[in-house]
Amino acid sequence: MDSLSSSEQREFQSVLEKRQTRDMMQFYSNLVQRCFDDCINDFTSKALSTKEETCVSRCVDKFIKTSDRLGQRFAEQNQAMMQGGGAGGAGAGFGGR
Amino acid sequence: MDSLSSSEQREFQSVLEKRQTRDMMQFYSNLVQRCFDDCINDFTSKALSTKEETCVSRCVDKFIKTSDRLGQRFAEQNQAMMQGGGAGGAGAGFGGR
Amino acid sequence: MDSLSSSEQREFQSVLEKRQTRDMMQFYSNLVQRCFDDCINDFTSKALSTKEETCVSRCVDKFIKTSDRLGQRFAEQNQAMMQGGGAGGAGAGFGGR
Amino acid sequence: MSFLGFGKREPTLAEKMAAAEQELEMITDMFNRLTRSCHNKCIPTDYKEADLNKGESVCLDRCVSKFFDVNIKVSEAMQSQSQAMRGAQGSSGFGA
Amino acid sequence: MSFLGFGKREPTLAEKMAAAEQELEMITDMFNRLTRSCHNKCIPTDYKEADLNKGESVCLDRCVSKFFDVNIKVSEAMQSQSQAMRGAQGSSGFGA
Amino acid sequence: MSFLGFGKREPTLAEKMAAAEQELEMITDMFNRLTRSCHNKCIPTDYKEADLNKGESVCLDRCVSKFFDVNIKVSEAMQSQSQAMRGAQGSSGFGA
Repeated sequence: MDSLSSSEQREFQSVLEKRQTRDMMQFYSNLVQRCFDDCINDFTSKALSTKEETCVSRCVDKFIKTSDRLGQRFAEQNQAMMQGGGAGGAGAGFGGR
Repeated sequence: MDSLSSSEQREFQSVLEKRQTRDMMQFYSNLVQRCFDDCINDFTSKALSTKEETCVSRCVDKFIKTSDRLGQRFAEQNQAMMQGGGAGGAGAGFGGR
Repeated sequence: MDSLSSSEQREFQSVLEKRQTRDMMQFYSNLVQRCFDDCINDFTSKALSTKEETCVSRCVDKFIKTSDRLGQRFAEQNQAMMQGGGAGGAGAGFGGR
Repeated sequence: MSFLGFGKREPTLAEKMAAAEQELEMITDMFNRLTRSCHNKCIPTDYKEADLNKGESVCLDRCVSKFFDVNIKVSEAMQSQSQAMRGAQGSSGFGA
Repeated sequence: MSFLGFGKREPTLAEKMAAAEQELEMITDMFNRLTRSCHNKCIPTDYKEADLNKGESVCLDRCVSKFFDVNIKVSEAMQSQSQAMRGAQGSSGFGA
Repeated sequence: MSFLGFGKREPTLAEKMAAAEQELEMITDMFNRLTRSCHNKCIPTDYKEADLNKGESVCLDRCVSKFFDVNIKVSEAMQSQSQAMRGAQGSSGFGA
């Protein structure tokens, strides 16, 4: 990526920003669905019970911590593969030129 | 969206139409997969039995009615959130400028 | 597609190639996830056991053979529908002009 | 895409390619869903062997056949409801 | 997109449309997830009848209501953590 | 994209960016799948507490490690079959 001109870098930066926004939205949607599916199973009322609110609150915290930890380990593993001169990162064996 | 010129509105309309087509295709595919997964579990023959045909027929009707009802409630809830001056619609807290 | 100029064919070819690359990546990711989900359920160690390695190896072979067979049957069915003058291919009843 | 009027050719190509690409995406999506469903229904998860046995092979073939049958039935059902749905959606489109 | 400087108009439109399209994509995705979740929780898979009965209808309505409630709770929780996450991500962006 | 021959620069950039974006999409997809799988395997759904306990943390770490191991094994298996698949697909491409 070091051979890009300044205008090319600007456009690539814009692509990255769109992607980061999209990834955050997807993370958010995954979080909502996961906590809804795991915590909400009673439909005898239309408002959340205290028990459901507590469950969702814990679920959100745990999901974020889980994702952070997985992200750290994922980055470490990816880096180790790249440095090891093996098949490359998770996707480096496929794609690109 | 009110500050768009007529050519901009035309292009945005085109984007919307592509999206509506894509959404209808996704609805269709979801419907096929849902009714296939729920109704078809016997592979001792290669043609649908009468029982399977009836199940699929009911499944299609019920899925469409379910989706319609959910769509109505979703729109109502979205609207209420927007009018309430809270976090905005389902996605308004994220995205955009 | 026969009314495309040579430059149009070149661009469409490029779209197809991107799509084939994307489809192969998705196949690969589906394969990894399927075999991981089915074969890996013990986390008392961080390296794969012999039993897990054997399972993954068989899973990969079987998944590829399954996908090949399904692909052949899918193509046959699609072709039969198109020739039969019915609703057309799997998606021909919906979509473009 | 350009708004400065480079000619009629670009929109025509874009429309053709968009339609063809969308058709291809629909078929790819349908095949992926069929693969997931039939794999779930026909292939046990213990992987005692690397090859497809006779029972699994026949199950997969019939699964594809029935998936297409359901596809046709859904297609026919939606055709009959399609006008009503499009009418309902049409009135909520963005105005010009 | 063009790099040859056809004017300010194109980037402005692209940004506006990208934001609107992304918002629409988020809402569509949320509705699809809600549909899948509520269908799973409220509709049995035996399909004894083609219509929604009273119990299923009420369940679906409450399901939507609770889905939005969870949405709000998640939104609030992420707002309070959002600065830290963006700070952590910001330092790993591509350099100029 | 323009067909009127604005020069070599645009296709080169498009190709570079497409490759980089595709790589990024692959890695993002892989991380999302890993997250879903490891969450399913390591985190119970009753949420008795908001923090990760020791057992869950260790399970998640090992899950990532094994996911990468499976990734490598699949990669190696596909490398050995890759030529045959590309040969089979090549003959069904659209003609020039």
